[in-house]
Amino acid sequence: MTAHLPVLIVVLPLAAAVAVPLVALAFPKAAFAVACLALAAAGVASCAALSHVLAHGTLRYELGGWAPPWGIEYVVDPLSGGMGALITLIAVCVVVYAGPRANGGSAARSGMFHSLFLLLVTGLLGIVLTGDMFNLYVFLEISSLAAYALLASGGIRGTVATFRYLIVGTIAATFYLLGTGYLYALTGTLNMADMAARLTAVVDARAYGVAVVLTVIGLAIKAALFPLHGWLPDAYTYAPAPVTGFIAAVMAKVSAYALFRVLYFVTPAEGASAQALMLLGWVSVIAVLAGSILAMAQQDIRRMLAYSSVGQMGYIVLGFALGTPAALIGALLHLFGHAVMKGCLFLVVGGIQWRTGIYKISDYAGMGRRMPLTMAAFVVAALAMIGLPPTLGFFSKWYLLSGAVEARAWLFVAALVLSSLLGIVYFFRVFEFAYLKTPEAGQGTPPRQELPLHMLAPILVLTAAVLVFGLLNQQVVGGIIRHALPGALAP
Amino acid sequence: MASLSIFFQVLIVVCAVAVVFTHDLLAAVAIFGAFSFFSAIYFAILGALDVAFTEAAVGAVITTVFFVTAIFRTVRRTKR
Amino acid sequence: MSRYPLLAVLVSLLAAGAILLSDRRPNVREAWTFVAAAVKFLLVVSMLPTVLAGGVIEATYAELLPGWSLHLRADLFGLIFALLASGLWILTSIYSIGYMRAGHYTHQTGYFASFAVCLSATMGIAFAGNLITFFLFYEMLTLATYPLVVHDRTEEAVAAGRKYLAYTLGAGQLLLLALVAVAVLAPGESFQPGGFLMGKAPLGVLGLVFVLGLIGVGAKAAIMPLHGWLPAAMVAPTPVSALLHAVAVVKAGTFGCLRLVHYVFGVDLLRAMGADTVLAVAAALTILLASVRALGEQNLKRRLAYSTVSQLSYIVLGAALGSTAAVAGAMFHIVAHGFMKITLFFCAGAIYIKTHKLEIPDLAGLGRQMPITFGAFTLGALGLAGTPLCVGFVSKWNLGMGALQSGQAVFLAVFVASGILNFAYFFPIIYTAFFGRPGQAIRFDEANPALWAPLAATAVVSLILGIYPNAGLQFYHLAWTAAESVMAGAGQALAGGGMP
Amino acid sequence: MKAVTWVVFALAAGVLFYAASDLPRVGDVESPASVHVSPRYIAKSHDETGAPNFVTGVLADYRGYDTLGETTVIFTAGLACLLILGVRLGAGGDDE
Amino acid sequence: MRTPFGSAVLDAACRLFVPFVLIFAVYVVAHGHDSPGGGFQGGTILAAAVILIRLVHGQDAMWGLTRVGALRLACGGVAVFAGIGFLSLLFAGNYLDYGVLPLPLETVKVRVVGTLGIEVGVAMAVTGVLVLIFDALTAWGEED
Amino acid sequence: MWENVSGYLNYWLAAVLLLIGLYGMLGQPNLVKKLMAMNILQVAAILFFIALAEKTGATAPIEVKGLHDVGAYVNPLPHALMLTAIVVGVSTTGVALALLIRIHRHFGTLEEPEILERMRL
Repeated sequence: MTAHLPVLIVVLPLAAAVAVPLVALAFPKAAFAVACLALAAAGVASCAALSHVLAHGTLRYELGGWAPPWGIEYVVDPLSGGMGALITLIAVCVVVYAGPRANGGSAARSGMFHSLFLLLVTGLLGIVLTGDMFNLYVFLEISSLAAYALLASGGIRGTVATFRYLIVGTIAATFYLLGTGYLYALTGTLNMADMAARLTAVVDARAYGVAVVLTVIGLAIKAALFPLHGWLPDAYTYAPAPVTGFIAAVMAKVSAYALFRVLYFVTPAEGASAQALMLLGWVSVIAVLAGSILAMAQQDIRRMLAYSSVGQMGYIVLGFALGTPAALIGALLHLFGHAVMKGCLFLVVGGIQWRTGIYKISDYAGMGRRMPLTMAAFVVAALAMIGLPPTLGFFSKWYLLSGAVEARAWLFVAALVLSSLLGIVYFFRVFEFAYLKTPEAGQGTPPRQELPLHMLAPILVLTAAVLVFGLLNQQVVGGIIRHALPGALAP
Repeated sequence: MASLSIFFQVLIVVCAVAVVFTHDLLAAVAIFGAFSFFSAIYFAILGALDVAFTEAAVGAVITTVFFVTAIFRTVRRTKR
Repeated sequence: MSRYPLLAVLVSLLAAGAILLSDRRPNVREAWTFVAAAVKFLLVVSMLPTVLAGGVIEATYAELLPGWSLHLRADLFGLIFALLASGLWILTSIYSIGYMRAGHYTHQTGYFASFAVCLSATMGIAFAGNLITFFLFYEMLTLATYPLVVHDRTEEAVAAGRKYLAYTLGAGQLLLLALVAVAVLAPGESFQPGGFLMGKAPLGVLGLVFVLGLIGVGAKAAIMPLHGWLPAAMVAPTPVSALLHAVAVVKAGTFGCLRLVHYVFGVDLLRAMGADTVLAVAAALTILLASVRALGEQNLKRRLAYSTVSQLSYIVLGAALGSTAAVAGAMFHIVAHGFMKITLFFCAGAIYIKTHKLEIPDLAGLGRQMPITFGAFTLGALGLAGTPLCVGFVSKWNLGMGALQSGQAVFLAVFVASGILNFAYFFPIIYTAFFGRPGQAIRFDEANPALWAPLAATAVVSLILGIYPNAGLQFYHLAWTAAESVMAGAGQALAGGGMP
Repeated sequence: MKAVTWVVFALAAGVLFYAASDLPRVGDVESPASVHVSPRYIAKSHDETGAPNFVTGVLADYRGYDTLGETTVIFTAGLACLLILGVRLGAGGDDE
Repeated sequence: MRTPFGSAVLDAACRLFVPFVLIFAVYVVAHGHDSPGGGFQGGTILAAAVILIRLVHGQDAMWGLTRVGALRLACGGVAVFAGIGFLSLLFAGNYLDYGVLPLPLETVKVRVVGTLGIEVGVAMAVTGVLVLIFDALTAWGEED
Repeated sequence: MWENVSGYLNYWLAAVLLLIGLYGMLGQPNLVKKLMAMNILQVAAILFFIALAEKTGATAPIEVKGLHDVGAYVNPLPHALMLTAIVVGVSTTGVALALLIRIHRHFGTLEEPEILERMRL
């Protein structure tokens, strides 16, 4: 069975996604259980695959029994296996958080919601595990379409934001597709490994440069890298809480992962991809600072977090651009860490909005007393975002910093430090309101309104993950991330 | 053959431009259907029969029907 | 035994959890504080014999970064700080309970919990075996102190909190940079007496790293011009000012400074970089300027704050002078200043609770009404000024000797001048209190015993330590042994001399 | 917005026309795409998959998984439309 | 559409036309193997037929596809496709490796059967979904 | 001269369509127009791939009895890929139209500036 794990990780949620609407029609109560079970099963499968990969080396799977490059190949290496485990972990948390009555109550609607959520997870897992450029496109579209639907399932503002996202996202996908077309024209293959081997011969072609540019722009739009982030803040702000929680946590991250895959595993190290990385480095410095500054200017906490994501994507891409082992470890650890932290933050903010209707930072007064556990989770995750020890955020920042110091990229160092300071400013503003300000005089102390258990538990799990993985970061780094580095840099 | 290709290429571009610049949306949809149809024919000329068939069925029929439906549900003319 | 440092750290952390859980029962809550304080003190004291015998108690836990684990180690120098902080926590706990109840403060649960976390962080700093462990607890201390600074929730408190965070977290980022640089230059090194960075990089690079690190710890140590947060933070309740702003937090800064200078860089390297002079001059200027600023403050707590700024730089100056006597004096001054300054702050708190007055002219005549409080205040003030038979004299003597040993007699003048300035800004207070004419007819008497007992105790201790510096916990011996170990490998042998 | 549009437009135009002349000529029999992977589809599709229509052979068998993805895409689109427009499924309206 | 374009002429044309369309669709699906066409194209044509019926007769046409039916068809189509994949897993092949299915035929023929199976699945899914999308787009004011 | 140009004509056609599509998507204020432009964009990508598949003198990739030469058939792989791409296109269009109808239901207009104006209120 181990041999089939790669495909099971993806196909189990897919099968459940097909089953859930049918189940919801027949047994409305069971649909949620099916979704949870499928995601849990996918989680177990991806963890099993990951541990197998760490013990026995990369797992390759020929879909349909056709050997690559003729057929499609799934590749579970430590990197993709780790991403798979991450996605399923957060997906399980979010689906529990969403609960059986997600999105408006009626069983059929909730069934569709869960089905689309499963499809989103399927798409992201497919992107992560595939070893084929075109298959990546197909799964990118699955995840995008599911994301459009979920993002728009909130209010009308969310719908408008989603429409804009759809337009930009389609441009991105088309750019990626064209980039793949160029690469195919140059190599005649779609398999990533095969393509990597054949690309070395054509590094000097102009078309190769264009291929890299198109692919990178496509994926950078999806990853919301400044200045291509325009779609992100509105989309994140107006979507239902579980959706934002999940999408903010992993979706842009998966695109960043794809960017990493392409630039480090497909394109040769010299030539256009090196130039693209250099350019991305400068862009990401601006992204880090601009994201933080824009976050500071926001009054709506969801927007603040959204812009903070823009900045944090800059961290990740910055690490890719530096390209030293430490910086790549930092970027990948941050990929992982930011997913957990931002997921946690958005779940908290969404939960608070669901419970109290509050989403303005200035209305957070007294929130520390009203929802002590929830706000405590927020504080921990926010401190991790700032990068204070012993949270996960600190360690990823550490690696990024040491990578930048090693590479003598002082501007990058300065950007990282400055953005931490800005992070302190915008997060402590929230803390001040939540803990130090009291709500309007005369209303008395508001009652405690802690979230229900099924929403609180995932938040606390993610909070614990921020701390535990922080303290155990060496296990993650040494056990997984070091092995995930591209060939020349791996130990 | 070359002249046939060029004829359709020109048609495709003309239709595409017309789609983008027509103010009456229903007319634009009609032109869009034509655009899909011509591109289907052009695909057939290039030997891609399956793609041509699909493009004809999807682009010229289904997508157009969807657009028409949507336009009936919304507004027919653009403001500018 | 090797678990004791970790236990000492964890005990108050656990207590913080327990305190939060017993939110509704103040007596249980405060019982937790006491139990934790007592257990912590016993744990720390029980390590004393081993360390005095020349041993080091250490243990490493989870690896945090390549080569750098969570490394806790009780060595001579660390133990001095740990003993001081844990010992004073007991007294401060008594005082806090009296103070917070008498002052009808709200949010007391959060207060005691934060306090406990602060103590954990302080223990962690004292026992940190390497830079990453140090940094971890250092940032933890910053965060745990923030709720205490903003405890009053007033505009002023919030503004002070912001200022505090801006200084300490900002400096923390620079310290982080220094850490990253050290990690790149000498991966995985633990603190070593005499330092470990010599020859790892060109002097210029090391100098930059030193400056970054110094700013990092210097902000907490309130070296001018990084001292701005300390007077502002005086809006916190007085026990906070007493233990944290006079002992734990700022001492963590100076402690870090000593660690950085003598356990990471080493005196020789410092001299090679020429950083010792720079540091010494900065410290000397801070001593003098802060004393002058103190003269100008009319608020008692703020005057004490500037006095703290000035006194802390004694320690930094001692570290910079880099002779055995100076380093021993600096280390002993951590203890000495701790006892004296906490006495003074306790007094200020007692006065405030009783009279709600902190402006110095308003204190007129109070000395006769509150003799214990002002008697203790006088003892503390005399000690800070360096009067013989007070504990301040012991450290100052050593520091002065150290200045002579390292051939920089000019700094002896600084110490003398500062002593005079100390008299200058303390004498008016004492004079006003005892001989001033009360402005109004209301008579005050001594505050309740929970307030005056601790301050009397610390005053007495500071007197005893002034006469027998080795009494009780052998602080003086610890300081000398630690200083000798630090200076053992130094190029120019400067050992010897000093007080008997 | 307008400025952004024109910048994107100019960049895309430049990039595309810049590269086009460097690609294999349309119809080139020796282009990488013609000689690397695809010959097997043409030569063996009938024998290996039983499909004389090579496109079907590739679509449904060699790259059948892409087609599963494609089907999933359209399935996703269907559900998405239902969710977005809040369409009730049953003829009687409420399916609670 | 609540307001179908119903008229006698249209109705008759529809009755005449639709059966042929259906047969053509089945042909397209079945013959995808050796001529252009396949599940997707066939499904599209089927959907076009159903949509035609919807246009002429309105939502409550006697014959045609209900919404729930369309949803079931869509789910069922994907399920058929994915299920064939799981079947091949069950018989010790890789996912979607039709060759291993236990049919009394030579391997290539088994593959043909498998391919046909998934074409049918695709056709079902496409029909169902396109009808669903059409219904969604035309559902006047039914939103909750 | 003609020989030089004709070899790349299809790429240029694709590029022109891409640009028209991009212009329509980013520059047109009407949402329906944007979607039509999106479809044009997708046709551009499809055309590009189909052009890649082309071989001079080759026939459609359906086996003709007795003709087994690889060079005799155009490359079937891009065709298969583009079938998928077309499906993706129609799916995206469907979802986008659903969004658009919902937007119209609320705002009563499909002009982007007007919608943004009303959202600001």
